[in-house]
Amino acid sequence: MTTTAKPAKNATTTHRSRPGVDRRPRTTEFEMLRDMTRIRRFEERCVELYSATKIRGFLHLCIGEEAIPVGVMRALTDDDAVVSTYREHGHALARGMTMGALLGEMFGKQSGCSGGRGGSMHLFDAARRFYGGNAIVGGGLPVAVGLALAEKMRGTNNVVACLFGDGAMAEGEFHESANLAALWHLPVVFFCENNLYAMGTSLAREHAQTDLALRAASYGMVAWPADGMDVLAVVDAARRAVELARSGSGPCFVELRTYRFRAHSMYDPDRYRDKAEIEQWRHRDPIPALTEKLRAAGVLSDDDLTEIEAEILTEIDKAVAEAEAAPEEPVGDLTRFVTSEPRREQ
Amino acid sequence: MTAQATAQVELTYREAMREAMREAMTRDERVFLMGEDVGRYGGCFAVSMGLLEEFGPERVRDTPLSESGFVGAGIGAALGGMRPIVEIMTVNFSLLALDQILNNAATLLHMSNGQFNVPLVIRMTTGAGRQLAAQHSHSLEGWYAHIPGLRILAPATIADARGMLWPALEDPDPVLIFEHGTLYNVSGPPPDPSISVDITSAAVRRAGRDVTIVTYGGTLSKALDAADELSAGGVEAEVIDLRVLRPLDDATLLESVTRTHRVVIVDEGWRSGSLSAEISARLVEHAFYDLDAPIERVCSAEVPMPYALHLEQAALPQQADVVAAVMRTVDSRA
Amino acid sequence: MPSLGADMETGTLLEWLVKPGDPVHRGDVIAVVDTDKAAIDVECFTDGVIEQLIVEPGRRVPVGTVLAIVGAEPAGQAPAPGPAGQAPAPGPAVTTAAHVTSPLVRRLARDQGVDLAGVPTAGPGGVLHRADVEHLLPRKRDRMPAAADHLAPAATRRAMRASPMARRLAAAAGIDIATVAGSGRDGEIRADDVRRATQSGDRPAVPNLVRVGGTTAAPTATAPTATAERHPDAMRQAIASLMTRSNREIPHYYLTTTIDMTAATAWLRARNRELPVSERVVVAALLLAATARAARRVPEVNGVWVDGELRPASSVELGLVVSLRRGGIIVPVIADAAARSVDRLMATMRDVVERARTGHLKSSELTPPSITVSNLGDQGVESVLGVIYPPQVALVGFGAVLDRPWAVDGMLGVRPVVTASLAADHRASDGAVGARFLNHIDRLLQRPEEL
Amino acid sequence: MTPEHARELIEQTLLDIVPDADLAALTQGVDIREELELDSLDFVALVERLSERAGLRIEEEDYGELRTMDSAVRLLTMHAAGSSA
Repeated sequence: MTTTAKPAKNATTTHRSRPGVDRRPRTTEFEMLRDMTRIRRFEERCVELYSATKIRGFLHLCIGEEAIPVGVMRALTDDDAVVSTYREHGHALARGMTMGALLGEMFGKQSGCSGGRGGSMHLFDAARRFYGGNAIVGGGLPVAVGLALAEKMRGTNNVVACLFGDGAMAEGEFHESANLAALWHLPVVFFCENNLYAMGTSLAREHAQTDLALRAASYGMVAWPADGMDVLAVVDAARRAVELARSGSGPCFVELRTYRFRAHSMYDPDRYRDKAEIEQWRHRDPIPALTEKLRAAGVLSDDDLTEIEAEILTEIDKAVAEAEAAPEEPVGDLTRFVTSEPRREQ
Repeated sequence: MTAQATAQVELTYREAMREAMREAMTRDERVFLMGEDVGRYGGCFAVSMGLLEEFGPERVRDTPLSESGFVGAGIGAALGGMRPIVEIMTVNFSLLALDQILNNAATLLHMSNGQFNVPLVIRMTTGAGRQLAAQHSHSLEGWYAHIPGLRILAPATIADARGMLWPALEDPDPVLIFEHGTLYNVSGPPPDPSISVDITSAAVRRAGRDVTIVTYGGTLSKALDAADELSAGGVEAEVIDLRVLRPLDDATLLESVTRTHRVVIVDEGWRSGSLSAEISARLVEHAFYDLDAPIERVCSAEVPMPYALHLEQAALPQQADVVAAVMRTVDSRA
Repeated sequence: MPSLGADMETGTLLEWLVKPGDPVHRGDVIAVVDTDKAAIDVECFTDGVIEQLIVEPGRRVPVGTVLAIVGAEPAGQAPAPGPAGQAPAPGPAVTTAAHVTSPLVRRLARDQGVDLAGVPTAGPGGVLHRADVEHLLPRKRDRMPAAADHLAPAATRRAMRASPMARRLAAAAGIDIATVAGSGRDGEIRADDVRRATQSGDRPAVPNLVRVGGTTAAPTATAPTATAERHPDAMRQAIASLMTRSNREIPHYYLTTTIDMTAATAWLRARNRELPVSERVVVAALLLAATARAARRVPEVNGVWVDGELRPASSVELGLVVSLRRGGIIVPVIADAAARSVDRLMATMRDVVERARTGHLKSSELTPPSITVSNLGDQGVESVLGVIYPPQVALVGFGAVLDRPWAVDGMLGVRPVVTASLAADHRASDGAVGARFLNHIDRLLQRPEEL
Repeated sequence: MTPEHARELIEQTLLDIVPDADLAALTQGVDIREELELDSLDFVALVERLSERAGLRIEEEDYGELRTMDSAVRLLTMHAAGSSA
């Protein structure tokens, strides 16, 4: 099976290896439910930690959008590359990065995946080919195209997954990148997380043509929309797109329609959205949706849920404790990594 | 090839750069060239003429007019294991890619705690003197020299044009090479390929005891001419070619200035907030007690570069300006 | 309650040392406070009169609490000068308890060292204006000895422009940069000026371009009126620093000899009788001529001491100490003095001295001498034991030519004599050499016609 | 030459040599060289200029006559009288 990425499998293995937990084989759906819940609970704890001033700076949460990271990452192999945005906790966790690496980073500690140099918006993991963590809207797209160019020139079979929001579709870099990728038939998949708002500006107030897939298609690539609130729909679309790109037919574009339940960043007054609209989208929360579905199918019990929550809570507590205890990067190392260090091997 | 045919006699700066690219692509399969019209057209300034035929369209890639897109793609390709050479037609156009150069190329290594380095080389034309007016003629390399994480090169000689590219490609981090537009047709004897060229130090192009003229790129020849003129009047100017605009070779500058005690900085960039300002500040910081006269700067007039020849020349640093500035540092009332 | 330690948050007032109505001055100890660590004296930071004691002894209060109110001086009573030499406040003493001041006024006061508490104001509402502060300044300046006053050097510094390198060299050489003549375009002092001033000019200047004059003790070198007259202090300081350096660095030894001037004066008188008035020669010219010729024969006294060694000069560059009418001295040089006839020496000396005094010396006359003569004969003294101008190694002094009893061939007679003295650098020469030098002078003066 | 003329001539010459000389201080019996701090060169200059302006040759033997203002005036008037006679 190539459908389960190794990093994700690693994360899964951690749970499975825990005595007493792995009582029976898990279905893919069950794992996806657990992965989404894991992201949700993690971010909820981030809110608390932010309020307690443990986390500072900008903190962008993907609560409500968890189906996308979980679904997309499942469609990738270890050797594929991921280029993400500043709302990337979910992507990072689903790609297999540990909570400890993320929380350490948000705490500004040495144990963080970027040694405290990046923070919430700049999560990186070379081992998992996770290229960040880009906080310039649209800025990651040309890089993803270049990564895909390298894959193509090196003759690999790898694909680059490029995630970005609807706001990036207004950036010139989207259009330059889409054109270049299509022109050169590069193996890149553009995953547009359309949560209807570019910060506080709604899609309709920002785009003359709000059918984003239609616009992407104009560059000569396959493009279609999918329900970003349904993890099964996401994973299905992502697999199709990734296989298409891997086949050498060039880039494709998937518009994943989703919604964030919380503000753009922490303590955003959220005056630009109708409360009713938020409530309406909450009814489509991907986690309860999948939960109900699995219950209905008889493959999920209350005990399972309790167990999932307990596992996640333990993982979070452990990560928080680790991050608290972790040393800070020495100030003496402030200027490290401005240029490469000779001893460093990649 | 044309360049090979003439290599035994004289080499132009353009040919030297082309030779350097040819050598790099021959030596390392990961090296490829991309940019606007680098392939079929042969390069806006004909630098890459013939390379498409030699290396094919995969490795000599014409790009659409999307500076941010193809510079970002260069970054991505570098991250992905390639060694791209990205050509941008002029420094003015590079501003369209400034986001990629600053926010990604220069930043990724640090932001990722050393996980992702960007072994990318970006070449571009800079400078005025060809009546290309205000959107093709500026000298903005000083801006780039402001950015930590980048190495900024300004080859001013045939030897440097020929020799700087390879070490730039070997650098694990992004390197920007600024080629002054007036240099392409300058010719000289082909450099000895056995002499390695570094991308770390400034070069003393002319020794002198009375004043240090600091310059780089397109103004080097003006500075050298000025030094000759001054020599006839009894003033021996030392001329330093910075070569590397970032990181600056402070040691060479300080060594010279502590001997001559007088400094004239010639920089085709605008004076305000310029590279010349940075050098001036460093010399004041580190050689204050060795300065025997105020530091003089010869920069471009603070106007967008005009088209008309006489206006353009009036806006640019000239030999006479350099001579006058030197004289202000060594002149006395008596 | 003052903070008497970084970690102090509160303090207990133990004792008042003043009572209401007491005049207090800045620096007075007015109370004792107990911190958690010790009993500490509390200083008053202003001048005035205690109006009210607010915190009673025994009370513990936070840092920042007002302990007492200090008012201004009662009207008509001038405050005593503060520690900083603060000027009394004469004139209409309309002092107020609470001066209102602008930042500009505060800065002016700070820069000029004026304590605003002592400044009377004529303005309404106790508002202090700039004029109130400036009103005090000339008087303040007047009453301070210029050299000791920090204001005066500040003024000098402002007028002087020197390159950083020149400053560094001057500091290393121990000379006051303000005394160095600047050769820069606007008179700014450059490294070569300092080198010349220290006479260790081993580095040639940029030829033809920056070569200018300069001299050891002559701040007036190229701009006498601009520098010396406007800043007589500068010259005083120049002399002070140079002479201090000399006495610090040079191990002087002194020799004197008395020379019979009968032959010399007789020769002069006879000669002057024949010459037009404008060409008459004074005895000083003879003394200079003899000194120059003697110096040529004794290279140990004619040169400079640089980098631990004597560098004899190839010619005798004779420095002549010229006292200026308004005080101070300047040392023009008579180039290659040993090669000049007495007549030429006389003419040169007259010319140079006159121009030295009117501030019109040429830079060539301010190049470093190789030996200096100080002739104080006209001032009537008998002998001069001088201080050598570093880095020179000798200074020759002459007193007045006086009639003295003198034994010649066993007979006592009255003869005109002069006391010649040598102050010499013992690093460069020994007494025997100095003696030989003085004897040369003596012998030369016995045969003036040969000079 | 009248004494007034002679005095004027002397004062003029002294001012040439010592521009800010306080001539009022040169009262009867006051030594000019001492008061104005004239050195031998100044004195030679004084002699030269007086000789020139008065049209007479002041010999070294006469230098003593230039000690005070009164004697100097006397010297000039007498010499002038003698030479015109």
